[in-house]
Amino acid sequence: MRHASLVNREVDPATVLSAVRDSRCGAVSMFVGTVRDVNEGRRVSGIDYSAYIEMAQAEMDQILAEAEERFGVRSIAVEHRLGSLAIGDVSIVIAAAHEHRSPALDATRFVIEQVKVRVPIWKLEQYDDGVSEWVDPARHTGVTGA
Amino acid sequence: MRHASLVNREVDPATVLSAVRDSRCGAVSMFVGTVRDVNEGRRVSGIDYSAYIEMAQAEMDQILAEAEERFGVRSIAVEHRLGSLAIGDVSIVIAAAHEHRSPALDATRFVIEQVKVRVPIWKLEQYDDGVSEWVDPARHTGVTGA
Amino acid sequence: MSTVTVQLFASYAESFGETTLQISIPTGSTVRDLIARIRLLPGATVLPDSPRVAVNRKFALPEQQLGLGDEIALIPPVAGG
Amino acid sequence: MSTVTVQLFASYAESFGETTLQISIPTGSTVRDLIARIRLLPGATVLPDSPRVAVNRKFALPEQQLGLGDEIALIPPVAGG
Repeated sequence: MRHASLVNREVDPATVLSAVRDSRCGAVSMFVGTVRDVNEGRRVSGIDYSAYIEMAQAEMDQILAEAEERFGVRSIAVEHRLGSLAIGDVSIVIAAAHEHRSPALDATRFVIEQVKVRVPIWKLEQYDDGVSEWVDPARHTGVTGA
Repeated sequence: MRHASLVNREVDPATVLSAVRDSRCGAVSMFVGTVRDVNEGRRVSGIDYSAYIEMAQAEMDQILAEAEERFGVRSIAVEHRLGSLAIGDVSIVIAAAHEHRSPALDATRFVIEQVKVRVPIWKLEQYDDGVSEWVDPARHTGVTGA
Repeated sequence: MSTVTVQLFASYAESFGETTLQISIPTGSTVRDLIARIRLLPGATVLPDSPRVAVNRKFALPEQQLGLGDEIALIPPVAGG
Repeated sequence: MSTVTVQLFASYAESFGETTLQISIPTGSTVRDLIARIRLLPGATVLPDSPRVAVNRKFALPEQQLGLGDEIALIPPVAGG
């Protein structure tokens, strides 16, 4: 099972987890990204996520295919939410299942790292003072975002 | 939040995930271990988990404290189920929340690796042919279990 | 000469005030040539030294030649996850 | 001499046919001394070269001295997770 999607509704980690579970697999690793209340020292009130949807879909499909190839995961999924998210809302869920723990954990890390560098998705961060700004991870100290 | 427990009921990943979520944290990493249908080439029908409960609790508490110290996670939890588990049942859930993804992922891996080597829990594996055997990870090729 | 359509997103769309640009370039132009033309437009100050360009939904190298009917987009710094 | 109670679990409990052992050892004995005594019992073939011992719910080194009232357990190879 390989499943990548961009959605305009809430992402439910439990649903994604169920989708990758498999009786052949002893290990499922999951990553859940959520909207933080503070980024780079500024109080955040919400984030608008937008994407070049067709390319983002293609890149996410490709990343999962690479993860399967590299780590031999039995099933792997990523769901990314778009639109207006509030503090605490889930923006992304990644889940990977393997017979053994190490490849499951490695695959999850691989997918989130790859998403961060090559999937065309953007964040317009809204601050408590009414200002909003496009997030550019490279402009900061490398610690922006999850 | 730091929470370690041994339970005699089903472990629900979604509940553990909710317990560690925190608006200061952009990243939650989770590991879910389940009972596989095949181990070392033999068809498994179920596993009985038992423990030296008082020490297992103390070791799990200690492992989480070490994970907090090493990775700075905001909240971290582990739940391990004991008793008779069937194929696909969840045996362990680990979840760690941090502002950023890397320490959350590192902490999860640290906890599962430590649980595997120092928490006094044992598996009596039941096979389809009616035989049962105590699992000794060191006796095999190092790939036993999740 | 031919005219290509370039999709813009996020901070780039904001800076150029458009979600697409129509750019006239000689046949056989590369991604690098296209960027050089785009730099002449108002709003181009938003572009970094080496802006990422996608052709047909894949990141393209500067020397890649553009063809008729290619789907072209300028990709601002990504921030998914 | 004093008598200590040693808890057994899993494969060890099965091999010794007991969940606890009562062992008489001289005052000042160490974990290593205790293991040497236990090796004399039927069922001890299950023990590896260096069995892990917990004293007061912590893994103990072979040279650790045992005290009155210590909670002692032999720990078979663990397989949690």
